[in-house]
Amino acid sequence: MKKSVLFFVFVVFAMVLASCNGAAPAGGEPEVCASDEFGCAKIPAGQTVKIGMGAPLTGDYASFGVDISQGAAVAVKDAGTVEGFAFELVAQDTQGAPEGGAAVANKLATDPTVVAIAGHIFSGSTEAAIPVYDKAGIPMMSPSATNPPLTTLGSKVFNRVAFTDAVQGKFAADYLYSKLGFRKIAVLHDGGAYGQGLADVVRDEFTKLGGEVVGYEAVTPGETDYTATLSALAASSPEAVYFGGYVAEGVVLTNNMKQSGLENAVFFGCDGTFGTEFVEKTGANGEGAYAASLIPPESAEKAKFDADYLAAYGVGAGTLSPYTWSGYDSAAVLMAKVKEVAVLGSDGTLYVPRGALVAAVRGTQGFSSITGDITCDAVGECNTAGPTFYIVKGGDWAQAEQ
Amino acid sequence: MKTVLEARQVSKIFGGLVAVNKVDLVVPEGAIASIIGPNGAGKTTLFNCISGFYTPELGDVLFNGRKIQGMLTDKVAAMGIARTYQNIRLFKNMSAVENVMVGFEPHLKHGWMKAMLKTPDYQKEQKHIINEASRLLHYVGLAGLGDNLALNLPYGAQRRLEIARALANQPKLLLLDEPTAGMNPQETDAMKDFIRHIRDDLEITIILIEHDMRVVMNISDQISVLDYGQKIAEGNPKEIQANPRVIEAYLGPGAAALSEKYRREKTHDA
Amino acid sequence: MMLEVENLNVHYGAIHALKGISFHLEEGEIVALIGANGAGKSTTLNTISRLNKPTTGDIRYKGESIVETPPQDIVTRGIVQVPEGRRIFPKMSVVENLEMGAYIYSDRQRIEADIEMVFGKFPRLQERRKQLGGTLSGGEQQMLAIARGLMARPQLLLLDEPSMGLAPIIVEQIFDIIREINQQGTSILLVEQNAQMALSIADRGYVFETGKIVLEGDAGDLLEDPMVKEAYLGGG
Amino acid sequence: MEALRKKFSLTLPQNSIRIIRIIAALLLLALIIVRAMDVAAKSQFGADTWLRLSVSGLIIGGMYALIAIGYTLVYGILFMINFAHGEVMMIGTFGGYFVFEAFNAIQVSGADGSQLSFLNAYPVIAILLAFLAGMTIAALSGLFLEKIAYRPLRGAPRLVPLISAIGASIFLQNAGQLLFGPQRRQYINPVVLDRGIGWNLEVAGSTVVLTYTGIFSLILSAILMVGLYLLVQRTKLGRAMRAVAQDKKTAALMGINVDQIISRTFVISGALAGAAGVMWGIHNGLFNYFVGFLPGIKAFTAAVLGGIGNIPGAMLGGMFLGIVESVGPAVLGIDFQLKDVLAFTILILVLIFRPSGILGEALTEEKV
Amino acid sequence: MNKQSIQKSAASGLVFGIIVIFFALIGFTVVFSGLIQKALGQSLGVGQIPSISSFLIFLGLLGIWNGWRASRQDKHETLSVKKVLGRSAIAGLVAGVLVMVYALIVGALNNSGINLRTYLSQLSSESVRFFLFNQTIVVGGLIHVFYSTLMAVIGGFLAVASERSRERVKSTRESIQKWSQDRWLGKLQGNPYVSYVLMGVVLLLLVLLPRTWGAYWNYVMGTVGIYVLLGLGLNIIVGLSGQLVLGYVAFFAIGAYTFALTTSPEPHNLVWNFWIALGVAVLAAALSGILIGLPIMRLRGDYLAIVTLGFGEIIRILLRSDILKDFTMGPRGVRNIAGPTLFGRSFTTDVDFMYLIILAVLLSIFLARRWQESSIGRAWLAISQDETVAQATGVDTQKYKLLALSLGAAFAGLGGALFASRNQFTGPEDHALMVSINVLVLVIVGGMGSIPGVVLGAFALKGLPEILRELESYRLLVFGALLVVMMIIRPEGLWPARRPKLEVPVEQDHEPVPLPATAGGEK
Repeated sequence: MKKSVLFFVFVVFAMVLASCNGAAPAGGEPEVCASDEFGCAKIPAGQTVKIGMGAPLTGDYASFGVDISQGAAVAVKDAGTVEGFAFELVAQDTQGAPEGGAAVANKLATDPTVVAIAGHIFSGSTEAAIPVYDKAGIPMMSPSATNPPLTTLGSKVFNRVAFTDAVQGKFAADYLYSKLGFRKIAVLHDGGAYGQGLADVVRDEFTKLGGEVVGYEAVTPGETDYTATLSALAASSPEAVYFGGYVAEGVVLTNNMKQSGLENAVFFGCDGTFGTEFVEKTGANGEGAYAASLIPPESAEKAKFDADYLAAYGVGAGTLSPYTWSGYDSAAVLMAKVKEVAVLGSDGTLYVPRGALVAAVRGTQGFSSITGDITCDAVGECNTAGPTFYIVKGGDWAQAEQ
Repeated sequence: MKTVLEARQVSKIFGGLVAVNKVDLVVPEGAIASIIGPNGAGKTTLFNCISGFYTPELGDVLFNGRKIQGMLTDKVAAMGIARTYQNIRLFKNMSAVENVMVGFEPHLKHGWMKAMLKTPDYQKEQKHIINEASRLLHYVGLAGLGDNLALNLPYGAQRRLEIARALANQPKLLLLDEPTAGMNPQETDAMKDFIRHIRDDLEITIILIEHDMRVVMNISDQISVLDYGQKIAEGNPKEIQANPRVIEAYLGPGAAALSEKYRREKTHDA
Repeated sequence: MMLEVENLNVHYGAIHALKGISFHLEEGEIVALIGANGAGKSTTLNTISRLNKPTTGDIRYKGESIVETPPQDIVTRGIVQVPEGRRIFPKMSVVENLEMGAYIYSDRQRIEADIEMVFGKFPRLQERRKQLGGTLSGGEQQMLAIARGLMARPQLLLLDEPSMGLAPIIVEQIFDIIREINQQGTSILLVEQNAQMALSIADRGYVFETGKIVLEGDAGDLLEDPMVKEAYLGGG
Repeated sequence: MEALRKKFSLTLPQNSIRIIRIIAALLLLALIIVRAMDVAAKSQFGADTWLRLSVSGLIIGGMYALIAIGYTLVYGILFMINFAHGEVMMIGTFGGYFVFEAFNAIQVSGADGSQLSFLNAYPVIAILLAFLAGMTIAALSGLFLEKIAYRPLRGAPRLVPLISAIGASIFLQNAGQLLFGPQRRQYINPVVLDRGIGWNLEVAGSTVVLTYTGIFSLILSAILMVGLYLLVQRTKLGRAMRAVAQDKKTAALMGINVDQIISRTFVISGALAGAAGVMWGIHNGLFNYFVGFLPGIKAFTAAVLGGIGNIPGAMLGGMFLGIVESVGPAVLGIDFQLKDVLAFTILILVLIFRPSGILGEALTEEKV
Repeated sequence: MNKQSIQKSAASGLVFGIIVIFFALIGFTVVFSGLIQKALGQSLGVGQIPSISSFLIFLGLLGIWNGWRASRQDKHETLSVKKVLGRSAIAGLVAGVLVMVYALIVGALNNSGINLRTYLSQLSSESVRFFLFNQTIVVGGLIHVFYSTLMAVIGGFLAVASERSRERVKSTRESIQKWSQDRWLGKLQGNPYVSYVLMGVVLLLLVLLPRTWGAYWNYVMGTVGIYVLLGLGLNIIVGLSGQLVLGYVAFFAIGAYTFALTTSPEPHNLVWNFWIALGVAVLAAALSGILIGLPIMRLRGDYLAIVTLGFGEIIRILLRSDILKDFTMGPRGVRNIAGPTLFGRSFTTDVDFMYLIILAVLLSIFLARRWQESSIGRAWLAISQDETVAQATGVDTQKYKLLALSLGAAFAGLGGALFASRNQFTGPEDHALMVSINVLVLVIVGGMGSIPGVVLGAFALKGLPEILRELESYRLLVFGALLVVMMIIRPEGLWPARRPKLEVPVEQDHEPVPLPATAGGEK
């Protein structure tokens, strides 16, 4: 009996505590808020304008989340202020899973000072989050969610700077067939939504072009020895191995190819395997490997960012994941758009009309940043230009013949 | 007299070691039959063959004329063979009365659906077994201790609770494995009387493994002696006590004589 | 004075298992602790071996307190317990079991000699020296347990229920051996339920009841004591 | 008391279950053989591929075996699954890594007067020290793990230490991430152990490379396993460990310091996991704080497969699992993606027919 | 002061020194100081290093604890100021010197321009300077020694003070307890209506709260609710019937996927009614429980654990595999999963869904209690405590174990279906091994076999990490540590199960008492 009393008290207490999340109403709203579809985000004086991000900060894919959020944090530093209000990046941990994505989305959507989301990272987590932001009217700009159907869900708020797997896969298949003249390739992926999506497109497109896909396999991410899988592929002697997945597995595959009878096949990666980490960790084995990227070779912006990033975090941009620059860009676009639509109210509160922001982000045209000009189309694909292909030459990435 | 249990040429082998070697055993209805023998002679293994823990490699075990070897122990229990254990094995974290209630399990009619719906006949049955379990506790002398966890009961009470649980099976044959182990002479005497009482009162046939010769010789109708897995003698207490093979292999000169010997030595030393 | 136990109290959680017991043992004696199951006899032995920690009270061995001594050092000092239920290592051979008994020593030659010595005492064990402990019969296991205890060269041997579960004829052999060990100079503290046997070979005895010593005295006197007779010797 | 009887019983008698089981096993075996013969008939893979697959399986199997021994040792003595054992291996991997990094940074002049890193000038010393460091630090972490997370739980119900171990595993993983960062690092091997080079064998018209790192790992794990076996069987410490595993109370009565022996068991199992970790790094190169998770689960599986608590069983289980993972999918002609499915299926089948693993003692009813 | 006492104090100092160094290495010093600063109401920008004063508070707390621990070496002795002074000073000094040595090394390396972050990712130049209080390394190190000693001594004094007032605290507590017992608690406890009133209040809150506390808490509490469902199911399997199942997620996945595939337009375009699909999902999970259970009935303990873990992994790998891609959508997962509808109206807002989950939880608690308290629950418990004996006592163990598996699986199926429906998406990564482990942990943390324990455990396990979100990337570290600590201080769980009182008195004239009701001593 005594225990059950305690129990009820606990339940009640927990719930009451949880419900203490009221927001105070404010006066002095500008007119635009009343007419806006989603109303305004109100940021009281002294607070910051928050850019949210759902990213895997712990768990197996933590390096992606940490890296992209750090890239975005640099953007926040660079962005300056809007009407005297500072920006703040709120990166929440999704562990890369859909469940975490939905939790974070709900958490961020409840915070009235979160105006936009530079994310999420990974398609599953993003997909779970989109309905939540759709309801709340918070625009998203994902640096790395590349699964093609995400933009076909009819969401108003979802946009991405990453190009879709469909676009990249088509270009890659074409490059393999026409440019490099391969007729027999093997296709590998890491069993994830991103990798498998790419691999499927490449397989289908390559076959369509008249080539032969002699092997199609998946590897288990996180392992460090794929010689068995590769040895089996080697039996059908492909000229190239296309891999859809991330750099960690890409490195292992490239290294293992030399011991598995695939020493003469070319490793052809994707934007997930691009980055300095690949070159560093494959060494001589990586020579001649291909990858795709949305990053233009060199630019003043990129050089500045790389320096800033190195200074702030002690590791080079692109070492933790290939999406550092996208992380910067997605946050930068969003903050630029916030600056466009935000209105300072008469009461000193900053008002950000949410509907207008959603429209402004979708309407981005020619925003110039590290990854080039960002122009969003009607469904939110903000990078429809094809990828740039790179090849490892002399221990560094060099632009391949286009 | 009707035979309740019959073992024919039962053998049990553990990886080369013949633990029970072609043992025959016939127990008539209403008897108290004891199995004695040195440690490791195969007594408990024979018990395990009867109660279904082991399937004998050779031979048959018949209960009321039906072959029971190879049957799962719960089916054996449902047929009417209940047992206790040498080292007490109760459901330690359940209350005493619940331990007994588990014993009614083979005779319950109502399943999980009725339990979920709490149908009247389910409730009636539950009420009935609670009452019966309390009555059984009372019967073995544990009245009022039913809500204690089994592990909190004193040693002697645990032995009795084990018997109560076995009786809840409503057995026709009760196998008791060293029921007086670890008891002092008073308790042993009480247990001896109780065993006889169960037999007379509930008309249950009893097979007993026991080391205490005072108990065995006092209450047994029939004694079988095992040594190295083989039955070396069988008969009533008098015959057994006089059997030279038994004395040589098992009984020895007897405790009183031994005690006398040591005392003589002691006085001699002194 | 070999062993003095003074006002020993032991608790298991909420249970007060030993309620201030005191007794002693002179060098060369056999002292029997008798009483019903659960009276606290085994607890006493385990507390001397320091498997339990007493709440209060003192245990002195050759005049020195050993209450704070860790169990392995108790063995080193010469107090060796042969536990209840034999508890030999079932997956070790007879010889390995004996070697475990001599764990505290590292002088190989002496250990070999000791093994031969106990084999002399227990010829049955020598026959089965390669056999795994778990496959021995009950009587053989008890012999092995005692032999293993001897391997530690005890000055004080604590025997916990050596007759338990053994055939009467084996019990006789075991008690013969106990006597022999004692005559060769080892003091013995004997815990037994078989009060008659225990008191027969003991010099003195203590009677335990629910954690207390209710009676003590010369073994012969106890055997004749009407209360003991009634409670532990079964009247007749 | 009325006797109420159950009228129906769906359960089959024991004998028929046994027969069904045997028939099922035979059918399954036949299926596997037919399938394998089918694959072989198509001769998709040449002898070179088979050799590559088996070597890769043996190497990984050796590492699994080393880690599995750690699970088995601890299980044998405390009857608990040391869920954090994979993390102990991770710590070992880092230990070896830092030694290589440090030696790589030190420059010495070589025999011909050229500047060399210490790592390449004295590779044997560097490798020895890397293993020493990896094993020591892993052993220490095993020791602390036992002291902090398990010792206070001696005597608690069986699942409690398991949860504590899970907690410790989560803690160590995240501590690893926070300390060393989430990025993958790469072992800088001495040139003699370059991951790309090895003996070249000509098999069926193509070259099969037996990498030095792989052969080195395989030999080293074999040596360590033999060493451990001798330790457990022949030495006093080994005897004490077995005694404690069989009966703690009696072991204490023999004058064995039980706590100390348990600690040492954790030290030994930690050291083996540490060695496996360093090997992992040397052979596979890449690792981060998460490196212990998958091998941990696999090795646990291997330990159970061989019969948990049984040291030769752990070795056998580890090797077996490694081989199944790399050769199995090829034999059956299924996707390599499903190699874990295959591994677990085999585990399940083995346990259905031998409920206590390949070498585990037959699970007879405990003496009743 | 004797040698032993000095040793113990030094050991305490050593431990705390190591803790401080560890905190510094993982960057916890910075983060926790930041939290303190925020708790004190001062703002702190992202990436900004907190103030030195908050760091001092953080160090101070650790130092005081160190001194406290070092002082109280033996439960039974009474402390004196003299004793305490020596002990705590030694402990503080040892810890301080250790930290100083660390600070000197790190500081010197940092000053020499080596980028420590290459190897230790949290040791940025700022954080090292912060650790040295923005002083030079020598001064910073000395401050550490001095401060650590000072705080430890304070901790020692606090220990004395608390001991001296312990008696008073105890008597006050007792009198308050007595008073409340006499005055109202006692009366309330006797009152049968109290529980009804409380029940009413809880129900009222359950009705009101989802409306008021917003989408985020609806989401978090919804997850907690789903984990309560999972916990109830696993509690039947592990807590009651004693089968250690580590692959519980398999049933969760089967429920979720069955529901998803039958309601989603892709890939099969079976857009079934929500409720039918829900029922099918539950049935499918229950059936899978039986199918998985049948071949492994003979396995026990850890063998069962690993086999079921294998089942879980097999299911997950198959779900994401290429061969089943056309059937399950592979790694991409199933999207556009239906929400609940009733009479043609759809109820998909977070509030509606919260109500649905609350209903499901209440229903499940009700059912689980029914089973647990029935003869079925008794049979399960008997099996969990001694399977061999239970069977020999006539319990059909195979039947009951299968029943437990399938009922437990049914709860998981329900949870999975609700989970998929709420997220409108489910993918293979939702069904990883960690789910099984989390559910097992919540069952044991709550208290095995206890239904309120499951509820508490779910709050602790799924609620706590959300609350710990403030700790950012440290939350799982803290969570892991809490799990260990919890098991050490409360191994029986937060709310251990109790056995019901059942025995009914028997009329004395019924049977003679054949045995004297004596008890042969105690254990």
